[in-house]
Amino acid sequence: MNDTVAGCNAQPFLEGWFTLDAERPQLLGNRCVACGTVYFPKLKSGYCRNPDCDGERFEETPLSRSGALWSYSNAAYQPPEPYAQVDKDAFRPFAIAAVELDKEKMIVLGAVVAGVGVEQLKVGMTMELKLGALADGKLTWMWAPAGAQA
Amino acid sequence: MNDTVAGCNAQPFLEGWFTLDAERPQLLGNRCVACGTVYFPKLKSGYCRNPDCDGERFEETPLSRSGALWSYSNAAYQPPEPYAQVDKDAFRPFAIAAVELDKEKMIVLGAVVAGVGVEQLKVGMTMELKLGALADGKLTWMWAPAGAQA
Amino acid sequence: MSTTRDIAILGAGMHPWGKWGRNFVEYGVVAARAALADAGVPWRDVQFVSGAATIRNGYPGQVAGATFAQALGWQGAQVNTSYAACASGSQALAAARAKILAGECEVALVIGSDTTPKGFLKPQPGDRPDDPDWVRFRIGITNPTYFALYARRRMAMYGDTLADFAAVKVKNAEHGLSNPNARYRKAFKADEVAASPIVADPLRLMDICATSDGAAALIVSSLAYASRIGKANAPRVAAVSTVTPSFASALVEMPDIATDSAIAAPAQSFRAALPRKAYEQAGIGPEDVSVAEVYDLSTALELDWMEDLQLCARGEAAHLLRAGETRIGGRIPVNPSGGLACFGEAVPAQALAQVCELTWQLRGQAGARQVADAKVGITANQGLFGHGSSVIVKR
Amino acid sequence: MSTTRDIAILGAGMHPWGKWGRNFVEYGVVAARAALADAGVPWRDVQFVSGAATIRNGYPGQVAGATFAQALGWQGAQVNTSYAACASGSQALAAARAKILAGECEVALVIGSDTTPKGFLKPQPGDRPDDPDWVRFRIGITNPTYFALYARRRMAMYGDTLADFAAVKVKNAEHGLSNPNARYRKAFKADEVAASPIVADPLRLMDICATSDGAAALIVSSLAYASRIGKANAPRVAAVSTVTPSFASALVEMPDIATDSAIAAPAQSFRAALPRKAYEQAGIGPEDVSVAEVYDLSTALELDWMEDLQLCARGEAAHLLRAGETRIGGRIPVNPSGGLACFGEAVPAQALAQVCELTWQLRGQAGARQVADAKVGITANQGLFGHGSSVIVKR
Ligand SMILES: [Zn+2]
Ligand SMILES: [Zn+2]
Repeated sequence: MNDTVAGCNAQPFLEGWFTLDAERPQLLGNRCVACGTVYFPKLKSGYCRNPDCDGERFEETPLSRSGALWSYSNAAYQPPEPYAQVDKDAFRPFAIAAVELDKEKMIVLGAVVAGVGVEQLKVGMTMELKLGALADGKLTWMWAPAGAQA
Repeated sequence: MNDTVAGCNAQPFLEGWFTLDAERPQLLGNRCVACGTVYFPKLKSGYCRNPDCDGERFEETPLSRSGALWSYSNAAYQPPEPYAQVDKDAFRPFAIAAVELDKEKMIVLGAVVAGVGVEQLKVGMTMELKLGALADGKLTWMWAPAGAQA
Repeated sequence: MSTTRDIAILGAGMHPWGKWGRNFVEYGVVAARAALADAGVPWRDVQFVSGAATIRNGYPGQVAGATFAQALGWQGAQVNTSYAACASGSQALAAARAKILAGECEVALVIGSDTTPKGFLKPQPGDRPDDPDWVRFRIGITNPTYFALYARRRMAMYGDTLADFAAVKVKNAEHGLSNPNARYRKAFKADEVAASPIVADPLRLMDICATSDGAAALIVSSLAYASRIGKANAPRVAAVSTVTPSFASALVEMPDIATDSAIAAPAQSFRAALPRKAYEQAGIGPEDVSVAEVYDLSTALELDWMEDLQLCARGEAAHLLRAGETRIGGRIPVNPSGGLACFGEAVPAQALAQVCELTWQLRGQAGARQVADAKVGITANQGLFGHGSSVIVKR
Repeated sequence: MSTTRDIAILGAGMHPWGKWGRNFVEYGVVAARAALADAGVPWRDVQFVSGAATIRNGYPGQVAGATFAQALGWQGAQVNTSYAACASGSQALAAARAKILAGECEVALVIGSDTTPKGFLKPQPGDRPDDPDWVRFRIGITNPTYFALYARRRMAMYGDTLADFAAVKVKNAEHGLSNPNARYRKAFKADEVAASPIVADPLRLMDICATSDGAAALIVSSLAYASRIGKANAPRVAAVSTVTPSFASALVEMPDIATDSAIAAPAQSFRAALPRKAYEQAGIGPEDVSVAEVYDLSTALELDWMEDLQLCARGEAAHLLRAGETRIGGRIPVNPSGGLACFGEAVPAQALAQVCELTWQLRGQAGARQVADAKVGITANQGLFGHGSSVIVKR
């Protein structure tokens, strides 16, 4: 894994799921115009999932870039495909964060940037969104302790 | 399709489903030792499907070689895979027979040998078992009007 | 039998059949919202979501009940997802009926939706000799083969003709002409059917139904709830039969290459058993039926169903057809919706679409295809591996 | 609530859990025949076959109800096949219960069986960005990640320790030692758990359950039928809860990468809702429970379940564990069968295996793992996509 992405030509692993701003990336959800509920990933069925809302109009909305660490773990073994595979010996465990976004009132999972292990994480600390590369070079969103140098 | 099989090295498309006797082939089923019910294909679960029988022992049994034509149809278009495919222009429609075996009291489906079309078939006529080749050369069982030259 | 065995049909809704190529969830939500609106029932009143699974749309299809409960908005309802091939919709309805009769819930949503691939259905790749579906395709036996064998058998046994089969198509096409939910709305002449290419002798392309995208939903409730919201006169489900075959099953059925052996037990007809159980449950006889929706996977199969439903004696179906008795206006109209001939099959939705049609018929809301004074309707269908169903709706 | 809401459990049967590699139908027939023999009920008396589907065993698995009806011998029973991930067995039981309480049948077979592939479960190949299961694996989030997130959260919120999680494993391994249906029958020491490799911090390999082959079956009936055959005192199913979540669902759940947004509706706990509905149905409270079988997909999850079942206050589960109260002989034994720790998960069979264990406990037939004077048992489990269940059994 490699989080040095500024200025490179890396492509996101999914189009339209997050902005590619190397400094201040944002996840892209959508929001029900009727009730304000935010969806990430974007709701595509066209029908709001709030049982008290019949909303059928949604607009794209970027999500908050930071939130409180709700919990965390790591992948001690290389996950199976479609996770991009590397040579067994080259695999480095990486941390995974569940971050609670205050404004959206939701928890979003993601890998943690390389170089930050579980021993550096603590429930409640502030995390912010970064970009990082998967083993095949495709970009994904990642969480990092706020203020850390990515 | 090709039903000239005597003396060639053709392999069956499934092992153990029928004998390879070019003159007098037979389908191979199995029979519940307790109640006598015959299964084709062979029952492999090990438990008789007669609701009044707890039989768990089965022995291989060859099926009757002939029976009455219960109904028939044909494949006017080439069936999809896993039916062995030939060039679109090379495909010849073939007839299909449902034959009622008197002793086993069951109906068994199969293709009809090449050269015998639906216009030569009549419900009630006696059919007998032959071998024939699929487009990939693998042998299968086929039905033919009794006494016809295969 | 007492009316306590009945449940009310408060709402029916469909997404039009077609080949839209969109996600099945979208169709289902449209159908569900239409059924809720038709019923005048708020979504939060629904205490049980009974989904019919589709097995060709990934995991969301296999958990259809939960998928639609989520798509409409998680609100804590109990959930079930049933799968039974062509009878999936009826199994889902049976689950809802039992839940209501058990006093476990008052209002249920029953829903089925499908997006189907183009072309003939075919099995998964790979050699699988233990899978009868693989074996039959390997030797060239496709789905139409089975329908053709039944059709030819009718011709031999009862003297049915190709013209009879074509007449079923002409009738159903005429019935479906004005049905806004039907995919095919085109009149056919008998010679057009006859001129269509043979697929599986004796059946022509126009004798065999296509596969479609579509969705159907019902809102069903206890009679007490129906009364409470002023719908005491809503049509009722009086029976849902989902019986399995009895060994030895006499008819060779998709995807098998042989029937059961009847050496140790008598051969029995599965199709005939389905409505028999429904009539018994409902305490209603074939003579009471005003209208039938049957699974015309082929034109000839409609005639088999008429006899299995005991709408006439065995072998007499073509006589009724020829006399015009199965057209709208006749003694016992069959497939006033236009049937599978006009819809094409959307597997998990189809059995529910049949009940939607009967609901509209019994309410007198079927417009140009209305069967006059329809009081009792029956459905019938059959799928793979010992699945089938028959539903009776009455008012 | 009156006893008319109950059904009787006449028979329980299992095929031992393991990695046998045979066809799932074989296991299921063994379990079904064992349950029928245990019940003393002839197969022809069974009027409803309620199957829990398996989605990894081809078409026969997707129509499990019909598959077992055929394997045991088609006899005309009504049939249903339910799918609800880990809760499939409970949905099948709920369907049978409703059918019986509705007066639609007297005796039902409920059955689930599975053959599982080796190694971690992983998604189908191909790029599927609309499938949350594909997305989460693409960024490296496997099943153990979710269990680990819940475990770490407990450590942060309630002060649970790795030693607590290891103690759950040690307890369950001890419980399962003599269970003839368990796959793993080996005692563990806490330091062995601690020494096992980390899979998803803070969870070790020994904290996480495997996948297994196995089958479980129940024969259930109306109370009237049970009395008629002299089994009026058979254990009873008093509740089957299969509620869906309520929006907004507060906990991030497999396979999602985010929770619902609670902007427009309050965040709610799904797991806690499952037993709440069961207690309400049964008219029984947590204080009445003598024994619990809960879904210990991980050791830490057993502690979450104890609180969701209200067997103790939120955050107090580890205290009960440390005091030995959840061991056999303690105040409220949890997983006397040995749980998933000793079985490994056989998805469609697992929820039924829980009920089998409670049946034997309530009959006093659990041998070395008997919970003294067990009167009320409860189960809990949760699967993907808003599925979960809780069953209450009493005598
Ligand atoms: Zn909304
Ligand atoms: Zn036998």
